[in-house]
Amino acid sequence: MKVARADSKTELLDLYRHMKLIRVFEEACAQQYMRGKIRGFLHLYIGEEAIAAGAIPLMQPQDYVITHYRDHGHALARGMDPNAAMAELFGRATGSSKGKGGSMHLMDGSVNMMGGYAIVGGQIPLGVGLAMACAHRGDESLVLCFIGDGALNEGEFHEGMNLAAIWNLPIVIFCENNLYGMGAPVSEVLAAKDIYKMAEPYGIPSMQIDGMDVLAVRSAMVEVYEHVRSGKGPYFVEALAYRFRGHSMSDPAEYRHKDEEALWRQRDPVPTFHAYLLGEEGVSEAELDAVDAEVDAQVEAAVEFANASPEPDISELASDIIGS
Amino acid sequence: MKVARADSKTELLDLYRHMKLIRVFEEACAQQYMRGKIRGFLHLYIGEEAIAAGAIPLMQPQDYVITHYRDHGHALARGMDPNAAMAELFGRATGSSKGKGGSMHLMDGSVNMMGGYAIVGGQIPLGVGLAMACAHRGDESLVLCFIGDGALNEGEFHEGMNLAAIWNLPIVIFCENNLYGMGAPVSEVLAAKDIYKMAEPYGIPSMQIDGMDVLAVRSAMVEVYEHVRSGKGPYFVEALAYRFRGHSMSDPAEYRHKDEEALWRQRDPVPTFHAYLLGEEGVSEAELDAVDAEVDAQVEAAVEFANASPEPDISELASDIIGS
Amino acid sequence: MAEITYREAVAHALTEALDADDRVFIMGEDVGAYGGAYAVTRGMLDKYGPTRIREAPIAESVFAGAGAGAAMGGMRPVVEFMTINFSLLAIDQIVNHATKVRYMSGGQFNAPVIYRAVTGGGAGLAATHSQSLEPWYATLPGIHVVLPSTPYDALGLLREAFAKEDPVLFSEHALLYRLKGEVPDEHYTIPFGAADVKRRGADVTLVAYSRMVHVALDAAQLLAQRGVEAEVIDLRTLRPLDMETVYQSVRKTNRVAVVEEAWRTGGFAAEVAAQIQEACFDDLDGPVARVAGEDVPQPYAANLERASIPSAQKVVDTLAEVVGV
Amino acid sequence: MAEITYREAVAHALTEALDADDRVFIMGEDVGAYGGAYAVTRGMLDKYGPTRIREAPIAESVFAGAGAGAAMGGMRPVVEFMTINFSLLAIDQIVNHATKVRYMSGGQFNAPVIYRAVTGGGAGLAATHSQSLEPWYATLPGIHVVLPSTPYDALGLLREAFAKEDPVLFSEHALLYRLKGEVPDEHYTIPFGAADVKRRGADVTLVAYSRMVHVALDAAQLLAQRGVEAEVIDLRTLRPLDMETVYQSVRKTNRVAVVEEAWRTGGFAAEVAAQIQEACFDDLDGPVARVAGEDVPQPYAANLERASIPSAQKVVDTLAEVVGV
Ligand SMILES: Cc1ncc(C[n+]2csc(CCOP(=O)(O)OP(=O)(O)O)c2C)c(N)n1
Ligand SMILES: Cc1ncc(C[n+]2csc(CCOP(=O)(O)OP(=O)(O)O)c2C)c(N)n1
Ligand SMILES: [Mg+2]
Ligand SMILES: [Mg+2]
Repeated sequence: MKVARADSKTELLDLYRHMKLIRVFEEACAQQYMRGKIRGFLHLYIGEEAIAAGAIPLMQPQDYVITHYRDHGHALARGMDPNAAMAELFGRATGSSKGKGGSMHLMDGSVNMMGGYAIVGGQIPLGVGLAMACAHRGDESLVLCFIGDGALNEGEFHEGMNLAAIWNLPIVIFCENNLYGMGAPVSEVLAAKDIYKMAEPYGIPSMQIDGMDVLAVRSAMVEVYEHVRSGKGPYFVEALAYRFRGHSMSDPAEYRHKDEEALWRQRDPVPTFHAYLLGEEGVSEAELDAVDAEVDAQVEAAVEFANASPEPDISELASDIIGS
Repeated sequence: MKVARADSKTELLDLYRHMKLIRVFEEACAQQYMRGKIRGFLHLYIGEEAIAAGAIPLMQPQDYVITHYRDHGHALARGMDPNAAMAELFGRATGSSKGKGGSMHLMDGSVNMMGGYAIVGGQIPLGVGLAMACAHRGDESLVLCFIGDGALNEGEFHEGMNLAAIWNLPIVIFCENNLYGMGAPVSEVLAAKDIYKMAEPYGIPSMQIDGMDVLAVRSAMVEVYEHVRSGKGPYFVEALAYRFRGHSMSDPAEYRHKDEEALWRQRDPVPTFHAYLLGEEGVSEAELDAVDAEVDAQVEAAVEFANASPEPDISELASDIIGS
Repeated sequence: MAEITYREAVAHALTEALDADDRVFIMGEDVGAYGGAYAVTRGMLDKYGPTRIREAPIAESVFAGAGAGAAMGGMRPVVEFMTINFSLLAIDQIVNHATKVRYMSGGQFNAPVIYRAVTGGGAGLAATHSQSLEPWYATLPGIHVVLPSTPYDALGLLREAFAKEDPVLFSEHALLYRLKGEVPDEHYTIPFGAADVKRRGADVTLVAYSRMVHVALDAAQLLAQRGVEAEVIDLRTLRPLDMETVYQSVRKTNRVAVVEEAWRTGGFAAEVAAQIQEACFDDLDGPVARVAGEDVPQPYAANLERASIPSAQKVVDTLAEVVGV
Repeated sequence: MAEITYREAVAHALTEALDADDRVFIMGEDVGAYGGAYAVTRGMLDKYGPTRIREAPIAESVFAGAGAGAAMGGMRPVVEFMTINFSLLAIDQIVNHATKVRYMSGGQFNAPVIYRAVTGGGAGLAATHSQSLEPWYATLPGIHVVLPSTPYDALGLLREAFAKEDPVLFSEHALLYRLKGEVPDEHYTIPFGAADVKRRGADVTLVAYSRMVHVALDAAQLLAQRGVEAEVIDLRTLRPLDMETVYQSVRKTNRVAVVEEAWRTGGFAAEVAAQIQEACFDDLDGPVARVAGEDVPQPYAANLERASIPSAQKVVDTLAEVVGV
């Protein structure tokens, strides 16, 4: 684990808090799905928390985050209210999108969380366009655009990398490589051996990082954002990670080896960072317990809030289609 | 100019004949377009003849050629009857597609000329599929799929390269880099500095060749076809060339420098090879004149044939849509 | 006679074709180890191996076009889009290539590829994953568009698809996979362009396809309680389209509604309605009614989603309002 | 009043917008040095520079989506597809992203991007380059679909497009660019959803849009020679759709045909016909007729191509046959 002594204890605890919030939130989602409170597809971020926690909280308010359908972690790390997020998953009027978008489309304009998009690769063109808007404003803002390894297969990845490069746009294309699309291992469907090297033909700088290590992610992203903000154009990041659950709630993930899973679970970013804080950073059990308790309460409250919220009024069916 | 002593005089004269036929055919097309005999878009291959002549005639009958809309040269080099080709451009019943396809869609099943496709990049997926059929047959056949530099921008290029690579398909993706799309110089719209290196991430071998030198093209392709036929998978070729005319007949090509044009015209593949045959290969003026005369007669006959041919019967409007 | 599910019917026809013809192969995302997003190809990878069950990258355009190209080269590919929504990424390959190559080549080439694509909403998947886009495909010359509503039809129509010499869009409804139905033990096929009368009735005609056939049948039940006997016609294929069966019914009932899950505006129900009033103008007691999906992106929330999709009650209400039944 | 061409009208509205608002930019293939495939943006690169006139790679999907993304970020992009045919490569970005983001975000976001796309056939470009795909776009919730038929309408409607807060498909017809017409010197705009009566007449109604308005007007001339006065209605926008103006006319004439260049099966004329018979059932003397593009890939040969597109004579013949005029 990369050590980042520069970070204050408060900052370190914040990183932990972000990861833990995501973990507990996702576990609650799974539970509520089993209870029939959440419908449709539910893609959990469990196992990948270090990426969102490491990359997102150090962004600026005017920056944009845009991502795929496995978006709960990104939304929470960006500051979306867990109540609004959970209510959205419940399809309630108090949801971040009034219950119209659901799990795969978490959006919150108040924190420039531009969404969750459920078409694989579909967020890339939008992200590139948001970066054009950033460049126009000239305020050093940037776009962090998450994609899965599966999106590397879509032509839009190529088109997006090319456009970002030729127009020197302030965007980070960030590949969360969790080794699988749905059931297809990356090695079976992608010719490239080294994903981060796919940026080479475009002349876009890139790096591969350890997506299970929140401090590694964070320190890499400090560098990446600096590069992009200084007007040097896009960056491509590949983070290695693992989703501990199936692709979605309906997937038992039988296509994976139990050994492989076990190996990755040993590197679970949440307990690993917990142990690190205790052992190397002099954080006390009590301090960590306090965060845990706080997060548990927050998520419990979110579930209660969602549960108590009304369904959207039927008049919402035909609103928000065309503006004035 | 690469010397290929192995080639017999007959072979050399054949290469010349191929190039010259294309040149004269294309000039006749331009003329017939001005006379209103040919409608729509007309994209001439003048300047790029060395590619078709160098790459196509040495293919096997069971191989497939598939290409973009600048397809006359490829069709003729593959052996399409100039009469049928010209009649197609005239929109006549005797055309290769009964006048239904036109200039951008020259197709001839009798010589596995699978077409001319007018959607930039659209032929790549089809070519990949044809290569799957070749692989299934197991007869060492292959696909030669031409694309323009403009098609490199489309996502389908990336998708096609990836699929060809992971399935180890017998296909040559051949980029005719004539430095421009319509009016856009490659350097302005494509991030990659070296086109042939775009194959690297896919693990596909590639080379850049001189597309103005018919012998260079030919000897490179001997090697490329051998590689592909031996089951080693796809190959990517970039040939540098120049179209001497505008993008289509309606384009005065004002976006190009006259100096640049002049420079490339000095390397005109047809007279260059003519001079080479005279000077280095001991071919006589008379032998070359004979080819010229033959080709002139052939094209003149094609124009007459097309001109004398009837329009398609109106019943053709609704035929060839769905088979039995 | 055996009772099988809609899912089994599709899988059965695929297996038969794989067994009968080594030019048949299946290509799509997660058709291999995962067994298909809707479990239709489960077990096939083990049985047929990876060149016949081709696990494709998430790259719809290239594998859809490769299906057409392989078909042009003599193969009989089945291309699976996880859902019809994702076919949008490949639609140029279908519109401008697969469906046009026969015509543009003057009949020299053809592309007998079967595109399977799950259609329909109602599963809580929100706007991007719940569309019924088959009306778009039905506008295209050069393709067959097939939407089975029962296991029997799914098996018979998919068998027929393998006999066709041109592209077929074979669109299964996400919510029908568990539907059970009888199929005969003897081999049978169902011709394209033959609508099926799923229920006889003399008072009003309901025209539908895919899952909406069942909604229409439910509506017919409700109507029967009031003594109104509805005839329910399942179009089964939108292209070719059998309007003759519809006209015969309308000439008898004089009243008709078309039920469709797709957006109302510009849906295929408009085409059916336009044709009915052209052909049966003097037979109609009232306008041709349409009961269709609301013109909204499909919402996620359960109550809104429900309101966006035609229900039996809505069919009954519309009939009362528009047709006066 | 000045007389300008349809091309000039479009260019004029673009220039005004570029001058008025620095968030406006144009992005598309060959919009720069080449001046646009149909010469609409000629000279603009020199005047506005390369960040406002963005020369895009041939990569429709990313630049269409980037237009939507930039719009979400506060810009006012104009995305030019050389022709509507190529928009198929980008249609997922339009269908699943640009038109849905307002709804899926519960009204938080919107994407005011103008997609310009040349539509129509008849120029000898064969099947892939001659399609009229606007009926597809007109089925989509969350977009405005605009098809001007005259310089006056093009200018007024494109100005209006810049005032909209959602995606607009602004589709120009390839064969209208040289059409001349008067436009007032004073600033004006034309609201969306307001059909225009291009010719008054009491005997029969012809409904059309884009180039077919001129075919309908030619047909009206032919009919007038026989003493039949046709009313010609230009829909101008398919979404929003002004049917009230159509109904009023039909209630007067009792006879109507819809003229459209797109394929007949599943075209927008079907929607218009379906709505007319729903609303005006008792006013109609005969069925709503449709005169539309033949259901074939557009052929290259001149005589076949001509036969595939509605002509004035065909309008007259269809009226005689179907409507009995
Ligand atoms: C265009 C498109 N094709 C297919 C799908 C179905 N699908 C949803 S998620 C997924 C796998 C994506 O894998 P990856 O990008 O690696 O993301 P991960 O789920 O691993 O985070 C697929 C195929 C889709 N949503 N969109
Ligand atoms: C998908 C698509 N987009 C745009 C066009 C319009 N178009 C036709 S040719 C062309 C330029 C292609 O350039 P290139 O691939 O380099 O081929 P070249 O003409 O130079 O041989 C463009 C943009 C098209 N036909 N298809
Ligand atoms: Mg993945
Ligand atoms: Mg080029």
